[in-house]
Amino acid sequence: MMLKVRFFARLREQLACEVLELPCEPGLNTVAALRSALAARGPEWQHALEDQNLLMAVNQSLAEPATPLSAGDEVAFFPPVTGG
Amino acid sequence: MMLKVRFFARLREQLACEVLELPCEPGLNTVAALRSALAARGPEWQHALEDQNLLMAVNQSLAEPATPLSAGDEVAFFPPVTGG
Amino acid sequence: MSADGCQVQVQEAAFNPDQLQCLLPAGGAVVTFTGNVRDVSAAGAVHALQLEHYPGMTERSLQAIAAEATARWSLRAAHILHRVGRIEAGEAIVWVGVCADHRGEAFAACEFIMDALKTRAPFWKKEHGAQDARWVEARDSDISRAERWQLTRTGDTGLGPCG
Amino acid sequence: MSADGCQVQVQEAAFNPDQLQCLLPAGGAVVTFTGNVRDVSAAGAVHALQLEHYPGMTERSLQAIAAEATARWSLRAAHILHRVGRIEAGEAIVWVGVCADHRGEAFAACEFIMDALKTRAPFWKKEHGAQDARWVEARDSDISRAERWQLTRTGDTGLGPCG
Repeated sequence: MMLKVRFFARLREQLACEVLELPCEPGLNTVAALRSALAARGPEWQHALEDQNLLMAVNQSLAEPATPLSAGDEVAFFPPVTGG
Repeated sequence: MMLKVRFFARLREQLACEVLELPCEPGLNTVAALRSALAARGPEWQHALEDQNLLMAVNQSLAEPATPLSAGDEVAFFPPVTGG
Repeated sequence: MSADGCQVQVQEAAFNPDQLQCLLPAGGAVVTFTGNVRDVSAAGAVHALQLEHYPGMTERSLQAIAAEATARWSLRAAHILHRVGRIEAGEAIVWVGVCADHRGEAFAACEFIMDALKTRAPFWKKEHGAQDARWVEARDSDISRAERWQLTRTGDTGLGPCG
Repeated sequence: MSADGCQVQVQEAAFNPDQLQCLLPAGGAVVTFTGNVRDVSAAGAVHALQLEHYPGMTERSLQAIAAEATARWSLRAAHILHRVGRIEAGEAIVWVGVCADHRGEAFAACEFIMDALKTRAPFWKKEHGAQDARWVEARDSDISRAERWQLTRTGDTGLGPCG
């Protein structure tokens, strides 16, 4: 089983990436762990993902760093929202 | 010169009076003085005008007991408003 | 704002709230309030209301309230429409529309106008039920709501740019 | 309230705020908010916005916000309509309509919905000016407004009767 990871708005542009599919390895058991693994993909990823204002969602609900992940989850990272 | 005195809503019905014209005598120099003079017209007037919740207006602006009166003024007494 | 940003209207005719917002400028934030006649009250069933008012003072009072709102907040427009006479249950009795650059100002000004209108504008409702008619009593909650804005009922303050 | 009292809609098509209020029940108090695209921002002239969103989460998020409003206040209806895609300056981008028996609840719920939407619903604005395009920065004032309701951005609370 895989994790699906989505990026939006400015973050999507910075990473030049909209969707990733990752194998759900044993260590990727929280949103924070996934974020660290993504940041290790290279300097651009590290820079973009260290922004403390980024929001996170798991299965389309807002999440926290400690939110647990399971195989098949859809995880998203995005900047603070600006609708309305 | 005269004072014009108007009554509205429940108060108008209680007094069976919509508009009065009164000579502007020297003593009628405040809203409170006018109110006392009106209350002296009879028991129904006394009863209706002793309601502490009544509002008062002079020349179509809300007024207080001490608001001064001059000849030609339009004075109104009415219950708390219930529009909207 | 321009002086014609404040508009007040008192009328007997029924109105459709959907036809009013288009009269406001299209600023960043528009907040509207519509009050409809409910078919029940604390006193029982309501078939219609009879709205008495104080012609002349009514318009002055609404104009002063709209002007005070534009003096307190940065508004592009503030419109107030209020019916008088007989109003059937389900019909709209009052409409307030406020336009501002920012939503906080639009919400505050619209709510302020309603709270001020409820305590300062010379309207009186008589409810017509199945059998009888009765004057509606003023509500303490309306007075306490108005006091949040430090409104006093005698406080016809200096007029703002629309006054 | 019935489950269909909460309605949310996300669409690309332009809409006319004047055609939306009639879809609400005619309760005692109706408060609406319309947000229009302003032609200037802190960053300069704005010709249009491009609204990106997170399909699926957007609808869930708006539904959760409407449901939370109906759980906090006694509402007859809460409708939210939000556009995505390209929106020209002067056009409406969001509309919220709330119906309640009493005006205090209608005002509070409508403002709550907007404050929650501004901090929790996954929309992102890109401004198109004469020469360039830039992402709109989130505003601290939106966060502090949301905090008045003790909203946390991770606080997708239990769903109310519409959830």
